Amino acid sequence: MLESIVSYGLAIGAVYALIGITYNVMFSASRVFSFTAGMLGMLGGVLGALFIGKLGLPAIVGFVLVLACGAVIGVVTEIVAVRPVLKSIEQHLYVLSTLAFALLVQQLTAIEWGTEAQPFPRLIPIGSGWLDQQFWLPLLACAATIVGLEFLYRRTLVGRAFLAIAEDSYAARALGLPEQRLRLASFALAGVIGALAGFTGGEMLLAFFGNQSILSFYGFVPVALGGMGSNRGAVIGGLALGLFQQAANFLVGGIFAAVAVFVVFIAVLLLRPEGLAGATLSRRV
Amino acid sequence: MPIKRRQVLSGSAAGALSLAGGLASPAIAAPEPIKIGYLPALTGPSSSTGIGINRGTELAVNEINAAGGVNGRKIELIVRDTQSDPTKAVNGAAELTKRQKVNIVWGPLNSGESLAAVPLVARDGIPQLHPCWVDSLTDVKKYPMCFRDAPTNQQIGAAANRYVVDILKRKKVAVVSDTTGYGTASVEAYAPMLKEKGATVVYQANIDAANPDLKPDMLRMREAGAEAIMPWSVNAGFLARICNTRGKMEWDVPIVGQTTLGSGQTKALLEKPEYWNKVYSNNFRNVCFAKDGKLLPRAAEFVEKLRKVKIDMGDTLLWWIALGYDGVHMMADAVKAVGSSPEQITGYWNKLKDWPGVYGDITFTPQQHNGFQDDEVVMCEVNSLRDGAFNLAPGYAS
Amino acid sequence: MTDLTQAAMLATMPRSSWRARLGKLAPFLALGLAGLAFPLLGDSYWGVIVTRACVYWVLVAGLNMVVGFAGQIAIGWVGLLTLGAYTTSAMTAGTAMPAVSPYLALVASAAIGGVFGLIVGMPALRLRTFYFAMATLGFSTIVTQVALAWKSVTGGGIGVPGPVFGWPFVGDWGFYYFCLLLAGLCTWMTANLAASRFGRALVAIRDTEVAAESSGIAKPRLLMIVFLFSGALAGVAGGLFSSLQSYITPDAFTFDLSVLFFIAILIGGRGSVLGPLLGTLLLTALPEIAAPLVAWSTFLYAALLLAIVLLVPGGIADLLDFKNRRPLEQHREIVPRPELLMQLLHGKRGETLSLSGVSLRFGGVQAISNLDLDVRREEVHGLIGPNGSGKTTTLNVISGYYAPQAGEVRLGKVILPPQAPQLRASERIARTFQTPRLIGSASVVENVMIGGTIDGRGSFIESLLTLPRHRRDEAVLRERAMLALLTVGLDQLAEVRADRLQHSELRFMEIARALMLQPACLLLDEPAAGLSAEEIRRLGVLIKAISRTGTSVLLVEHHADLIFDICDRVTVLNLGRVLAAGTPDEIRSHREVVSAYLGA
Amino acid sequence: MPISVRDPLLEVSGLSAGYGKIGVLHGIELTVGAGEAVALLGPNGAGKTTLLRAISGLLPRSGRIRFAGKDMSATGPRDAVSAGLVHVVEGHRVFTQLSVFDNLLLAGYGLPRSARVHQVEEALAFFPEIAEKRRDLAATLSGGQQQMLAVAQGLVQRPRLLMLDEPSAGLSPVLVDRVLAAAAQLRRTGTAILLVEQLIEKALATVDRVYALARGTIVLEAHAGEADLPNRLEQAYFGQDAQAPLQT
Repeated sequence: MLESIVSYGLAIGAVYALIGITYNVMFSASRVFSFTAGMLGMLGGVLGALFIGKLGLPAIVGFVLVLACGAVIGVVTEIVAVRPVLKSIEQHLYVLSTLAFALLVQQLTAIEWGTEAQPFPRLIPIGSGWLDQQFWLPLLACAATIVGLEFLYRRTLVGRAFLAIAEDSYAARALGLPEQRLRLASFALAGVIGALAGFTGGEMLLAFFGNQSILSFYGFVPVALGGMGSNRGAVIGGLALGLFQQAANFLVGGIFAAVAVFVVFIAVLLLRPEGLAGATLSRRV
Repeated sequence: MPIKRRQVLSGSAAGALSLAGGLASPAIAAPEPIKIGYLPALTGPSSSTGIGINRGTELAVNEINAAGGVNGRKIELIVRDTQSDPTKAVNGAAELTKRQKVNIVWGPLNSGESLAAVPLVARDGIPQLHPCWVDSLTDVKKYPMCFRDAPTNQQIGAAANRYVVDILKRKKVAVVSDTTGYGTASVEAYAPMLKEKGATVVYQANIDAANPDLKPDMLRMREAGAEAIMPWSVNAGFLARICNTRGKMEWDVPIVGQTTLGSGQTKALLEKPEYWNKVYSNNFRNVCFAKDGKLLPRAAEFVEKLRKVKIDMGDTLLWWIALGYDGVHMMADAVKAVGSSPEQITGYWNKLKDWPGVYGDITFTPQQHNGFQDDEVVMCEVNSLRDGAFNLAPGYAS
Repeated sequence: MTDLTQAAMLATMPRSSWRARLGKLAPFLALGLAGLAFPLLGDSYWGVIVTRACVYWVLVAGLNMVVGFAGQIAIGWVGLLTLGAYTTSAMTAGTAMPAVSPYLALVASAAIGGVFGLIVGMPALRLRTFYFAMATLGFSTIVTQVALAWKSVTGGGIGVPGPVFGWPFVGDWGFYYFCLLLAGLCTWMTANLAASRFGRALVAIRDTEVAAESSGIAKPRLLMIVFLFSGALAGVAGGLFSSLQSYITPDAFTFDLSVLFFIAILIGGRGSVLGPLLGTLLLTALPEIAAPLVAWSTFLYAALLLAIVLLVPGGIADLLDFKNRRPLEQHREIVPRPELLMQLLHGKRGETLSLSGVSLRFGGVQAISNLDLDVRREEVHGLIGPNGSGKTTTLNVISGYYAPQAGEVRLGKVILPPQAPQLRASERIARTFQTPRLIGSASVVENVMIGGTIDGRGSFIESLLTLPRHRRDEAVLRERAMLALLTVGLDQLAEVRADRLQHSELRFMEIARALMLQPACLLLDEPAAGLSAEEIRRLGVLIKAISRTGTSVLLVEHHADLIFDICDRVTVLNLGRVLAAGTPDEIRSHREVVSAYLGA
Repeated sequence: MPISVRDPLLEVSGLSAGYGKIGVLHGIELTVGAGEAVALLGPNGAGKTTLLRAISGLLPRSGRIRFAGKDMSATGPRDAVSAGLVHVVEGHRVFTQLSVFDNLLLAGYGLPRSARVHQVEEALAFFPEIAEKRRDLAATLSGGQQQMLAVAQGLVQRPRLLMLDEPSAGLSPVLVDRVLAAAAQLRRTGTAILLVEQLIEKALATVDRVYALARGTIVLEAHAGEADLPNRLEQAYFGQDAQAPLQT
């Protein structure tokens, strides 16, 4: 039982963590929480099943295509749903515009792909039990993402520019950094990470349009727990959430596991609105 | 079939085509068409049943209209897609009964929508035929004009229980479902029935189908000593996960349950084909391959017909198509025999005896509007699926 | 009243009142009459659809107060509908306790809906927008899960039959009239609310929380009342919904429904009652009319939402707002009438504001240290200093946004509690802001009326039902606001949307709003910024006149000429300390000041 | 009467800008010659910072801006930087989560990789005290060092005109001298400077020419060495003659 809690909990937790990172990457570049994070995860699964399962492309080609689609959708999100409302960010119109965009894509998926869960192809036919690909693939993706982001932020100029924009976009603009292009790039990157989450979690979650709302919510919980903008917080929060959810699943059963997660989420938010590891104080007047 | 809410299916090209709102009246003074209000779920989360039944329904309407209609009257099928949403089913039922003033309502095809629509149709005094299994959906006192041409949950469960207890001889059973209305209702009903038959329900649960990991529940079942798993759900993903988890746990236990266990969608979601072994789903004797590998004559003839008009059976189930086909014919026969007023139709059906459908023989009485026979509900071997039909499960005397 | 004010009042008030009121009422009356006459058409199919629209509107009307007025992004309100539906059905069916009349069950649903509205809403008091949206979303899923699990009461997945309402609302049309009646009632109540100080306060919280606080609006309390109200309406709507559906199962309460409610409000326009009403009608009827598109309905809702957000953020209400599309006069002049101040501010007493030993540091930065400052009655006190010298911080300590680490602030004898901006208004401390804080979509006079919120005497319920005390409040507030506008010289623009005003006009509008408090102490944060020389001169005259009515005025300003013209005393800050204090003449010749302020 | 500038590098005419509805600048006329150092003085709230922002394109504006013979009236800060017009913003806003060296690398974002490191070293050479700390996070620097870093960021692109917004704000007198000395040194290498400064005397010692800004318009223009300048400035600021710019 413990083995099952740990292997499955970590795997699903890694997917949540990746969605959490997707929220964060978009947030850092634009101060916008976007409902599209869960949508990207859902699409990662659906597109993977479409390219590899339906169209029969080789797994690696399908994988690259899925990530590319994620990037494109990220860019479209920025142009359609984020850029137009950035000017008046204090009105929180982005909540509505990204929600609308995410719903749009979800409904389109429901209509074109169907409302039934469909199989996600098995990519690497080795390993079984807790060594099964569906368990280690999300963890691998999560680790690779963290290492990749760390490399990007610490070793490349573009990555540093992302950090600069996240910290002080005004000063970054004054320095001549191409803020708009960097924001687009961030959304593309978020698209890739979100799609990666959905793709690697595909075998667990199946290719199903309904995954969007699940991932939107459970992917946001790590962000709320770990503090917005903190990728480390998202990973820890995500894995903890996965384990907690799976343990609750074993101990109290499905319906009540969902209730338990919700209660913890609300409790943490009410007691520490800035997350367990974050602190923000902004001047209002 | 394209997604359209109100679609009028009205016979051959020469036939009188009248628009749903009565905007255009027939050019020639043809006899008034028989209006059948039809409430399938053609889109939305539980639409696969609807899509299957719809093929049979359309086939029957076309066939009848091509043959000149019923007593010279064409059948006009007025379709409102309920999208598997009870709210839309209520709006749809209102349109069919109040505005279109249809002669008969056919459907809804899913229980969740029927639960909301049946009382409304009854209030408007229009005869209704539906194939939904929830027991409370026929009640001669509350809904005197509502008939069911399919088994009740009671019959479905009883058949599965009989198979598990009497034929497979398993006494410790796990009964589970997803959290939908249909699923929870089934578990509620079947667990006590199993106990009555002398079996022990060692595990009973409603599992959130959105949760991808079923291992916790399956482990608990095994620890409880279950010798058979009876899942009740129309969710292919949920059922496939049960099969997959059983396979990966290398747990040799039969799975006996809902017909969706044998659907193509469930099959597609299996990780290995052999995970479909020792899975038995409900089916109906008339549309199963007998021991000799042949269908009964009535069904065989029907399959021939389907082949002829090139209706695909590969991605759906034969009994769904048959059910749709039978439903329309039952309605047409009533009108043909007595006329199309509500009393005439109800009166005719109330005396219907051994009406020979492809799907099953139907008998109604004024006190009993559940027309399906107990012994026609059987179990089948799901891995024998071909042309939308299955082999009868092992153990039945033919 | 002087002749002048009477003339001005007569010129503006009556015309704007009855004709404007009729203009506002007309669409509601038309809809109401259409609703009453509708059964004559005899189309009972559309009867069902319109009944449904009425049921949805009962919920949306309440939700509108939360989303459209208070600006809280509650996307999971279907959860409360579910709750109401099950409460009514279970009580009528008697699954939990002896069966009761459906009417009684409906009342109970309102109560339970209200309580849960409050519970769901509570996080909004602490959480950021997006977090709250997520919390409501989570709540709606949980309710469905509980409905599934709690079989003995809810029937689990099999569900329960909905109630059938008995005499006097019998049959389909009887039920129709029942729903229509309740929908009408909700429209009336929310329209009353929208036109009350509570409605304005909600919009103020949405658009300019800071100004709302400084006007004494207590956000938590007000929001809690509104969540209670909105939850109660959702509970009633749930009860009606279950009867309309005739039978309820958890799968009837889809997220799509929540989206519909939410989008109806945004399509209608935030801060409007008519707009969301039309939005609800539109969204309920649209799938019935656009037949082939039914599978695309949620897709279309989403597309509509996106289009509205990006193209017409004001929604239908904005499109219908013909009055505010008439061009304004181009060359407007603000001519304050300081002579009206005595009348506007009669009966109030000025008080001395004093800071003693106030220190505040942010992290490593000492923003102000050991500051002593006295602003006496009938005095204009200038506060100047270079950027970052602590002027605005001082203002924020006085108005309670920051808690100083040492020292205290007193008004007269009262020690002002730190970090409680919403308590300043009751001490009669009013202020303006560096960038004008306004409700762009409300009229100028409504913006000004915000300033007098705390002087309303009627309760929330009285406003809902327009009881006499509410009407008296409104009349008094409006009259005083008109007088305030007349005083600052904006009376001609009273009914114009505030966001159409020029910058300088907004500055004067803020002063009018502050005067609504009849302030004992007035804090002005750079009121002259962005004004022309002539406007600055008039501003100066006005400020001086305000002080002469007894008010103590603290003026933070960069315009040295204004400071030296009108201040009785000036304090110069540098690096958070008092560099000098004295009369303008003393300051002008103060060597250190000149070098600090001019940097020489 | 504008002082004629030989060989103008930056020409601003009829420039107006503001924040939303608030008009801050009205019809600004200003020139900076190549290699010239100009101070922009004025009381708080006069619009000095706004003017720099408008010139560099951080704010939307109307009017004409020519820089080095090119029209820059509609370009953003990125084009300004690549043309050699660099704006060091107020309040030493460096990126505290990055190292000193990374801060400087970012300042050379548009440069080819090889030139970038070279020019960063060049900029660091101006400020030995931060060159030592090149690996440290900018958050660990003192305020004065952060200001030096901000100025150094401005130098990486080898600007033809460097706009410095109150480099002395919040610094101790020693550090102010240090920063202004760097500006003077820079000027000797031929870089033009537009300096916004509160400390008039120090500013006057650094520059050739001054403009005074009050209430969003230029109220005074003079050579740094002119007699009685502080008094005239004071008059201009305090608005004894607010309606019209001072006559000279």
